[in-house]
Amino acid sequence: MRLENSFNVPASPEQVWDLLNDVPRVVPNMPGARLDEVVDENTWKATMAVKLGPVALEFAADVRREASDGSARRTMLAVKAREVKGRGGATATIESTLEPDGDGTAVMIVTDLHMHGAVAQYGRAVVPDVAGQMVTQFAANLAASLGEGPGPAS
Amino acid sequence: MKPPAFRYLAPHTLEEALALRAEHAGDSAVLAGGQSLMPLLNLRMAFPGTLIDVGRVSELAGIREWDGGVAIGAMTRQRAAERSKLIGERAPLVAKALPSIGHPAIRNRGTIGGSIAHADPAAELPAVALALDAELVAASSSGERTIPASDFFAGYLTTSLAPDELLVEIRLPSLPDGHGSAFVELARRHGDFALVGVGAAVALDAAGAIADARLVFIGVGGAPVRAHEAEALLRGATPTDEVYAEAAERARDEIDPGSDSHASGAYRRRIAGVLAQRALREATP
Amino acid sequence: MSAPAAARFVGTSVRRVEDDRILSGRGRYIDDIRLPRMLHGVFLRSSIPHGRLTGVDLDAARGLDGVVAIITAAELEGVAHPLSTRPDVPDVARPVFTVLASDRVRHVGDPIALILAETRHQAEDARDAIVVDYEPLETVASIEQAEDPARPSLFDDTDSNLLYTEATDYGDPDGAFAGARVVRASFAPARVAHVPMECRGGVADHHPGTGELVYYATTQSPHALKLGLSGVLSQPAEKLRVITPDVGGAFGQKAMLNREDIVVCAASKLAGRPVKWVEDRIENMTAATHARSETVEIAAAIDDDGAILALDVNLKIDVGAYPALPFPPSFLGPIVRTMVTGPYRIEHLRWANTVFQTNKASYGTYRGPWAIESLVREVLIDRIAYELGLDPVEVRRRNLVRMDEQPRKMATGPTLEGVMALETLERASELIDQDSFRREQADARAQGKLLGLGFATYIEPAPGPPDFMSSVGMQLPDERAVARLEIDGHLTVITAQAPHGQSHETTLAQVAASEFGVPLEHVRVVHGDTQQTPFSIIGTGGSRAATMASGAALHATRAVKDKVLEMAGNMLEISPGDLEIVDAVVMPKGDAERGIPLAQIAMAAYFMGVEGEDDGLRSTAIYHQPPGGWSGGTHACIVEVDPQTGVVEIKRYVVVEDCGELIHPAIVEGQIRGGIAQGIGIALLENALYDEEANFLAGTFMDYLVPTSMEIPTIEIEHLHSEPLAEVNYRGVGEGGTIAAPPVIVNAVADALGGASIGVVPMTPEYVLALVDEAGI
Amino acid sequence: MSVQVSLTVNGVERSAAVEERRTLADFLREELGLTGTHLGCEHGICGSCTVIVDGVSARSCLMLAVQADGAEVTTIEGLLEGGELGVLQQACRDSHAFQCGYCTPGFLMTATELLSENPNPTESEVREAISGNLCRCTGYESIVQAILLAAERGA
Repeated sequence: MRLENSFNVPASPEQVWDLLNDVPRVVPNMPGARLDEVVDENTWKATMAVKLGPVALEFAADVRREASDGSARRTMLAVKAREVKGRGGATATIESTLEPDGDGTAVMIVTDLHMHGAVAQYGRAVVPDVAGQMVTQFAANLAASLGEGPGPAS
Repeated sequence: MKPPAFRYLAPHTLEEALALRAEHAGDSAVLAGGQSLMPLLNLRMAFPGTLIDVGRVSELAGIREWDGGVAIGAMTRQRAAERSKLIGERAPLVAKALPSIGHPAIRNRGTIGGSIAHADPAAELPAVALALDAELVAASSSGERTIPASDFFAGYLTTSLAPDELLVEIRLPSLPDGHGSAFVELARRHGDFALVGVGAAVALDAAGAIADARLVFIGVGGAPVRAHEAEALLRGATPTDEVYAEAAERARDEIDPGSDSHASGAYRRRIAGVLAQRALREATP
Repeated sequence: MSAPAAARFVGTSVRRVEDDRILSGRGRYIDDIRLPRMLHGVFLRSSIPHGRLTGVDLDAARGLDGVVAIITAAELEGVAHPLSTRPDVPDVARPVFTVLASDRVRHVGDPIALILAETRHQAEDARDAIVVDYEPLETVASIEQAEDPARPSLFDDTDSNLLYTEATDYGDPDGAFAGARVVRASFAPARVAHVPMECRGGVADHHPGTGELVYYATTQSPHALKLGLSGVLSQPAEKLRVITPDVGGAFGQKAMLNREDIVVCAASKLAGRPVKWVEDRIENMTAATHARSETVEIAAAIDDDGAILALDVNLKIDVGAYPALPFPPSFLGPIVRTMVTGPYRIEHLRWANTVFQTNKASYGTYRGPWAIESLVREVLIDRIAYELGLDPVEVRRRNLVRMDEQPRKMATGPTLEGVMALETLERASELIDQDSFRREQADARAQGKLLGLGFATYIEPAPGPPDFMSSVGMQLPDERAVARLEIDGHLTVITAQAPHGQSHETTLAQVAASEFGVPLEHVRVVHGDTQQTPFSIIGTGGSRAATMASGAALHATRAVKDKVLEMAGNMLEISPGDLEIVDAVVMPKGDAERGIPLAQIAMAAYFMGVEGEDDGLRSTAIYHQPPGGWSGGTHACIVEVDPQTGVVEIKRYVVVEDCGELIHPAIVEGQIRGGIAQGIGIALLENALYDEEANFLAGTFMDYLVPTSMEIPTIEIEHLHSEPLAEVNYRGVGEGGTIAAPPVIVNAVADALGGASIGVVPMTPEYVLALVDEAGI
Repeated sequence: MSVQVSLTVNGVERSAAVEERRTLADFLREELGLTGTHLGCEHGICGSCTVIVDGVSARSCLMLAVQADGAEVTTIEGLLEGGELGVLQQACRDSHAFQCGYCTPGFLMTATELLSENPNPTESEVREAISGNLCRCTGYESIVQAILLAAERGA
């Protein structure tokens, strides 16, 4: 499943680039996410909680930075996640690209998501919606981290 | 397919229920009729630490007149609501929608408040609440607040209820006397969640023009969608097939349905238009 | 033949023997069995479609309350041998696999471990605490992907995912196609699931002292299951007993040697305690069998009058990741091949069949396993009619083999004899009143309503003529039954059938009681216990029971009756040929005064003993397949298509069929209606859907749509009866409904849309609406 | 954790300690040995587990046993009259309503509720009423006919 999300952050591309590459700093901005361990400079362990009404999912994720191209302002993360109660899991590559946009920065995120198990069966239809909501929240959190108000999300 | 272990608490009064809700705010689920929660437990999709069964809180059930409309206690069983004369008179759209929910055995246990608080985007009652500008009364141990339906549904299975709050009453303002209503669905199979469903209400003025129109969709996104622009287009217009076709066209642009294994988003959008016209025609008094 | 008994139960809808217990909640299904010290087993299954198992961490699970043991592939080493298709099956690839996945998982639901705990809840808690690490592998999610050499082979010991290939010509298809007009069709039905209302399950009870293993199982084939378990577990056959309790439906799904059965039996051996496994619905949908996972391309060479000169058929089958043992991957294709010309005068056939493995659940035989042949043929015939501007009934009429042409060999080998296909077509056409329908259709169309009428004609081997199975390339066994006189004069009939809804306790009792001359209540039919029942590799399946089990029961009963009459003849000093049994009294014909109660003769026989085979009180009969053996008929149905939504509604459904003499009309019609309901599901609703990465998306009844009482219409049935070709003139009727319903509904929808080309079932509203658009309506 | 649950089942008062997470279906089957109630899907769609709770039908897989504390429950075993088949059961027998028998308890309890509320249903009312119960064997027609026959006989 391919998901495309974008949002604007009221900060310069340089600022946003630095933040996005600081994984321990960026993870807490993702709704429900928690950094558990810095394995090395390009590998992390994190936990991600998703709550949809009474359905609370918790993913244990291995995150690896596959590429980081400062000149193109493009990063690629690979994530392998396992739902801790056996409800399946997911692998994803997340490619983020930054572009200047007026006074701020446009962040484009393309996610190639492969789910399996129960989350694949029951979650497929709702993932785009939920992902959209999470990205909106993420954008707001990022903006707050950068000491600014949230920018418009799309 | 057996439920995971949980702590079970069964308060007998609202006060007790709210205290427990506050105490276990981080990790509790509310068991109302159980017709949505129990499958999630059996499927082990939900692992609540505590289950607060509000089934024995008798003050939560009941149907009463309210400000010209009707107020329905959250624990009122759907089957009781289906048979309520008051609801039939004051909120006929509710009466029209109720028979589409599952099957009698489901409605015997399922509750009005439970369905609304569960906020399944394919469920009928959240949409009806939205269409009728329901006021949803949320209580917590620190007091009560009223949430307009338009602020209540936040996304898939997600509402603006706080973790320590309980939905206690659904207040439905009345539409003008003599208005008509309809709930039309397309489901793959009888009793299933609809691929698309449309609730409509139409009131005419003395001259026969549309005085008030409500149009709401289910199954077209993460939450029920009210077609405000289509409603605006209808207000003041004459209820003809052409006007309804135009309103349906407008409504189709107000929704953005997704795809799943039963139908694509494009099909859902198209059917939404077809059903909207059918619902409006049927709702026309 | 002995004199007809006075009371004849055959032909009447007597009260079902099964109903007393079923209707009072006293049936005994697998989940109702509780043995002392019994453990509950729950399987941990793969959540990914394809991958290496890099780690299974059981530590946390082992420490949980109530957990007794967790069985993985390692524990089964030396206990349960690896599995593969039998070595004597020719020309198939034969990958070898372990009973529980060891190093690799190959479909969502592939079993990895069995957790044994004191309660089911505890076993599930432990399952959720097991941490499995997978290294995903590229998936094979379709026949196209299985054909792609770039995709990985599912097994290290197979070069590719192609398991079986055959290509055969019958007659001279090249000659027939040369210069002929050609009409083509292709079909890709969705995978469907059998969905018995009771899921699979078993209770294994291994006795450490005696070494005896008793396995209570939801199976259609207890002897085949015993044979399979005995081999895989090295369990001596004399110390292995399979017992089937009441079975809540099967439809072909319970005919297998399931990997789960083997694990549950092994677990009882390892744990030294009885072990119960009852599948839940998600497991049943995900990890039991699916069917109809096929694609077909078909072409007909025709002349301008619509005579079908030849067929060219290319069938590809996706059998999933593992063969559903004991059936080899090459099981199905040859039956489709043998049946595809149907009751038609088609002389030439070009045939090709390939079978592939994919990352999906196993393919299991499902009601009318070969049904794809009728689906594509009957749809193709309607397309020929549209192409030529002929009435589809007329095209069938011109091609069906008439009674006066029979017996006649099908191009593929079997003999058509006693087949009333044409008569059923004419009668169905009459009942549906095609002329007035066409007027109604035109009127409706003028008002923007779309009505359509379809027909489908089919035959089913039930059990088929004696040359049927040799044409398929298999051996069909004879059927055995035992009849035993009880000391009170009652009769026990022991059948090799393993019924699960077919009402054999009633129908075989009707046959036996009619023959024996006793009240129905004096006959008890025993089934489903390998320690008592005669051997059958099939059990209940293949629409055999009506002919074969009835024939065996009849002959066994007759042999006991002959002995009784001989004894009575000695007592009465009268020739046995002059005696009859009426209402459990043996008497000179017509002379009740001199009658001796059967009970008295039985008592004497037990005390004095009787000479003869089987000690004289019992008799085993072996029944051989008689000529004829075909059931079949024509279905006709009228549908309405909503041009705005694509929703299809069935307005009328008519069946005219011939299954010989009816033992129990209500049971026969129940089989027909039930079969049609499953066929309607296939046509309009059911889809065991995988995504493009082989994730399974239809694990619940919210996703997999079984028809309800609102989707199944009233079904009108009329029976025709051909002249009997043999003494036993009852034939099977289990599969026809499921075979004929999909094509008749496809043809009706196509007709409603002015001859649309339909190549997919289920016809979802979205699919039909696209057809409406295409038709420019 | 276990709680004590007391309820009336088929007219008999029963009491047992039961784990809080046990469904009513499992309680009836495992604790009380009333195995006539069947589990077909455990997510509320198939209807095989339907029982009557305080006069109305309910999916016993979608209820916890503790929720039924103090309730009156009727199961298929409770439809017998003096040890013999009741009117509805007889009508099912006479109409050859069922085949494998697995879905049977759910249909009987659903029909019991229907006939108590609507003693003379039309065919379409019967079809509508039983549409929440799945049967894979019969195609439903024989079940519909049986319920109509039961109504005629005054069940």
